Amino acid sequence: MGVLKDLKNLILGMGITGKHLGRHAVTIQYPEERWTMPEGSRGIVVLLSDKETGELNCTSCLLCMQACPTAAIRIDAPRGEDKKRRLISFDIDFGLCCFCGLCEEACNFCALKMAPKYEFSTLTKDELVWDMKKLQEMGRDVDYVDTRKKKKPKESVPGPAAPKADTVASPPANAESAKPEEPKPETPEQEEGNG
Amino acid sequence: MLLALMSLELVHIFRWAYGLLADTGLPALWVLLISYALLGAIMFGVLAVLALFLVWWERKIAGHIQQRFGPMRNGWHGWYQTIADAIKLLQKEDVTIDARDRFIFFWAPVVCFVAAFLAYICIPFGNGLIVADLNIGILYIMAVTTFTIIALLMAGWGSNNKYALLGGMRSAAQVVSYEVPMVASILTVIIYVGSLSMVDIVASQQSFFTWFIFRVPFGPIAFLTYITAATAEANRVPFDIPEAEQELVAGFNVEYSGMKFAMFFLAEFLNMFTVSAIAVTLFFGGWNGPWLPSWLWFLGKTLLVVLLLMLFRWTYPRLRVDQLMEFAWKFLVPVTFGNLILAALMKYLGWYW
Amino acid sequence: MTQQELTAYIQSSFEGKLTLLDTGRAEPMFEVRPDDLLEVARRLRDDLQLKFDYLCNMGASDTRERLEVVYSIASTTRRLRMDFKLVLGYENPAVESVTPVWPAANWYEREMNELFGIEVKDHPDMRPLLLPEDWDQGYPMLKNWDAPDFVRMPEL
Amino acid sequence: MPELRTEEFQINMGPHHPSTHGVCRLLLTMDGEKVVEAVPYVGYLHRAIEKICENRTYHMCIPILDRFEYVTSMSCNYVFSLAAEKLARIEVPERAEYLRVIMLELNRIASHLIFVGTTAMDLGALTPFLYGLRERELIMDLFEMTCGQRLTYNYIRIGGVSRDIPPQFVPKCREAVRIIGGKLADYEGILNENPIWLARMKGIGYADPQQAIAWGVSGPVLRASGVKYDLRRDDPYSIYDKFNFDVAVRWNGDNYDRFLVRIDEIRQSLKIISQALDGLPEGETRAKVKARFKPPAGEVYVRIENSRGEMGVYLVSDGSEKPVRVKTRGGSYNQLQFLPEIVRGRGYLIADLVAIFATFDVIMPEVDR
Repeated sequence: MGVLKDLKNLILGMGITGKHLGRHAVTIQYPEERWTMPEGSRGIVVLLSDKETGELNCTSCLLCMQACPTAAIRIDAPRGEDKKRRLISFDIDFGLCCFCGLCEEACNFCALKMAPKYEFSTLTKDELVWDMKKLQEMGRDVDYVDTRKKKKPKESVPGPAAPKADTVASPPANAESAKPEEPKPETPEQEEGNG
Repeated sequence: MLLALMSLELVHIFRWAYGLLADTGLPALWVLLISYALLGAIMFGVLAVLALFLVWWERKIAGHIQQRFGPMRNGWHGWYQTIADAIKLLQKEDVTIDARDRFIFFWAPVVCFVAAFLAYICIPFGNGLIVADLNIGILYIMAVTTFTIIALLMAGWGSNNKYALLGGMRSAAQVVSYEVPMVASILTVIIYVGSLSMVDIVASQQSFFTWFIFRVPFGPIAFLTYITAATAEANRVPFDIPEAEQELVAGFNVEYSGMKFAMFFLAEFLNMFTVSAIAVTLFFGGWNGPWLPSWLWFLGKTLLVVLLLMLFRWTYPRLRVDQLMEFAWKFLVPVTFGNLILAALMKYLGWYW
Repeated sequence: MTQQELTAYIQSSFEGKLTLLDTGRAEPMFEVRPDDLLEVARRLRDDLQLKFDYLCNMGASDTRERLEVVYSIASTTRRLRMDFKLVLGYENPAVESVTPVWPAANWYEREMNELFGIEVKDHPDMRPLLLPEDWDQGYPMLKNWDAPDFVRMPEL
Repeated sequence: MPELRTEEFQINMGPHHPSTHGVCRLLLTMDGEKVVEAVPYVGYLHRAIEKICENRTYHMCIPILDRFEYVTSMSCNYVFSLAAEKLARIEVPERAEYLRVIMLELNRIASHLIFVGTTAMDLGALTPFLYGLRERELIMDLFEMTCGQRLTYNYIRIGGVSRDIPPQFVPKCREAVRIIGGKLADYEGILNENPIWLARMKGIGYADPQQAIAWGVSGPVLRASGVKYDLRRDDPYSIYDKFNFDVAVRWNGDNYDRFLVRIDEIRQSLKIISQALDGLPEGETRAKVKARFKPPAGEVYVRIENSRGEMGVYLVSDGSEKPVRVKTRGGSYNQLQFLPEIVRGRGYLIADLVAIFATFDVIMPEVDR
């Protein structure tokens, strides 16, 4: 009667947990076996560089900075005398970044991509602010579909890009030289932004 | 090969050591004292290692039941994980609140730890492997295992914390009310053995079919009621309300940390082993078994019963306090007493083998 | 009954009390005067045709010119949904508590009181809900609220 | 011998306590083991999401609202996008609607699997939690494949969905549906007929339907008390009228029925997903929406059926690119408000209170916002 039915259910319950004893575990041992994120998953944000010339694709149009909901991207690119913006510094504060992917969608020069990488934990908070060099270096091995409209006329010789027609931002060498004098100048209006 | 296995009986080693000690010419009293001190030390060592092994084994079994690995980091499959935990707990700072009841708070874990060890004096680990074959063996064990209630009450009251007090009160009510069915189901076995001494109980179950689990009408019922009451004694899950994490945060050991907490923890696992050792001695014929040495049989059977207790823990939810009491008094006690009468009747009518 | 029938029915039965605001979308939005809020609410709930027994949402919103308290209600049996709102000025806004009609409004009113400063008359237990007990830096959800360490998004 | 004077004592369950999901504090006045009165204190997880949304553009609001209810953040994205689409009268392409329904139902199953796990864990059975999470990983992999994240998806956008599904999504989704359908038998085997589980759950925490409606309770908690009120049927949105599924209703409103209703809902969601997968049309996945989205002035209150009841957004816009007011409403808010009504004066023990709190499936981000 009731007791036997209860006993049966109790033993049935133990049977179910018991039969899992023999089954293989579903968890992986993290440092030894790593979880490979599928393609297109939103890991850390990296700056992509042109495959041939190795320069940054970023044309400092500041669209990603405006699209970021948590003001994590801080770009310093004042207008040069020839009315074009020269990229001086491009910082992403991964302490603020919420990995939403809006910056990647806002950028139509495929200069910015969320790589399927997830190991970037640091000991201190301000190590989470990555500057341009580190972003570019992390973005080296990330392959991407180059959807930019080719500005250069179709002359056969790849050679050094024609200076005038190339609207790609100034090569990083220039950014290097500008960097040492005034490290990471914070323009006033961003100062108030990073709350 | 068989002969080699047979000779693995440990009792000869103890007799040889005792003989060695005897002819060193010390007076008899001294010899007795030293031998019992040595035996105590060995027992403490064996049981401490056993407790550490049980903790590790429970975490591995729980892991594999839940389809994960359990401790893997320290050593192959984490074998010295519990030793690492013990050392960590040893050197952890012993945080104590100053509003505690100093004396009771300090002695609660000691009482709990000692109570867990006292029961092993008359548990037969193997053929002749028994510290002291008291002729009131099982009665002594029942008396000693109720010490844990005092320890839990002391811990509950001593930590001056509402959650701990609730845990302490609950454990007192639970262990007292499960003592009655446990003793009653043990009595059904004692009727047939006729003596309380554990060695006689094991002796009466020589052949395979004379195990009490197979004496059909009352044997299995006695075993089932014994196991249920025993899980309540050892505060194991369906009845682990004294330290129900979800309700009372950590029940009676909420204010303990460091070595004091480790004592409670190890005592709980030792209680689990005691309870399954008694179950094996009473129902599964203690250390009787063909071929293998007797202590290996005892250890194997007890670990099987411990596995059963672990399966309880990782399958069943927890009973509420009043349901637990109701289950004990309204269901277990009548069943065990009915079983007792049935066993006595069958003994009187002679229908037993 | 469909939304149009609902609006027609309400306009006919609640002549002066609920005036229709045309927001040109599915659910009709009405406006009610603060002083006959309770009476309208009770009739909305008890009217056999309507039986609005379920308060979906109740909240205040500061549209820079005025303070509005919006009630969204629905009927679980009649498959109807309706909103009505209440316009209040900025100086000591007060509204009656609708908990006698819909007990669900209890916490919403407590939250509205501490975030917007709208005083709720005869509310069962008016205690701060979300903000800490010793919060004294004004009513945060108002548009003109500012605090020393409140950082706005950089205007780009 | 003077009559023994006993008095009630107060105990704090929370703010961090093993069985308050998230940070909630219940001040219990107890008479021995019996709970006389439970007063919830909330606000520990208040992040002022509504104030943040007020100075963000519409597209930025969606990742912010992901955090409004992180267990089913697909429905948070959806409810805000639906409100914005209603304001701006955007026509969402057919394929996007289907993808949205598939993602919403997968998210509901994931949320219910967590519910099964945490309820069992609160009552002491630790294993079903791990089994629940094992199934949930199947769904998390599906989400990671499509939108790149496992918890805060930011997948459903204004006008459609952010990306199309990869080719291997449909077969994997069918397989996940098959596996989860099979594994439900495991949970039922361990829990449903287990006498200890029945003793702890049956007949405890009765919620009277009328009182529940009056206190604004919605979702599985309301349907377990016999009120057949499911927004997917009663206030239809999106394309739920294309799928046939029945509303999981149970009649005696106690803990046990609240648990069973959610298991039925998992089965219904599995049915919806397989139908949606069969009828998935081709086409683009997002309507044309400008980057600086400016809806016309107006206000709208939109509500959908989330795994914890009715989730709504009251959106006010004045034509600029930032919303004027985003009032979010979650199901747990009313259920936590309703909890003291159930516990008062019924002499429940603290163990029952933990069980009732678990079957209400209250999580704190939705309450504190």
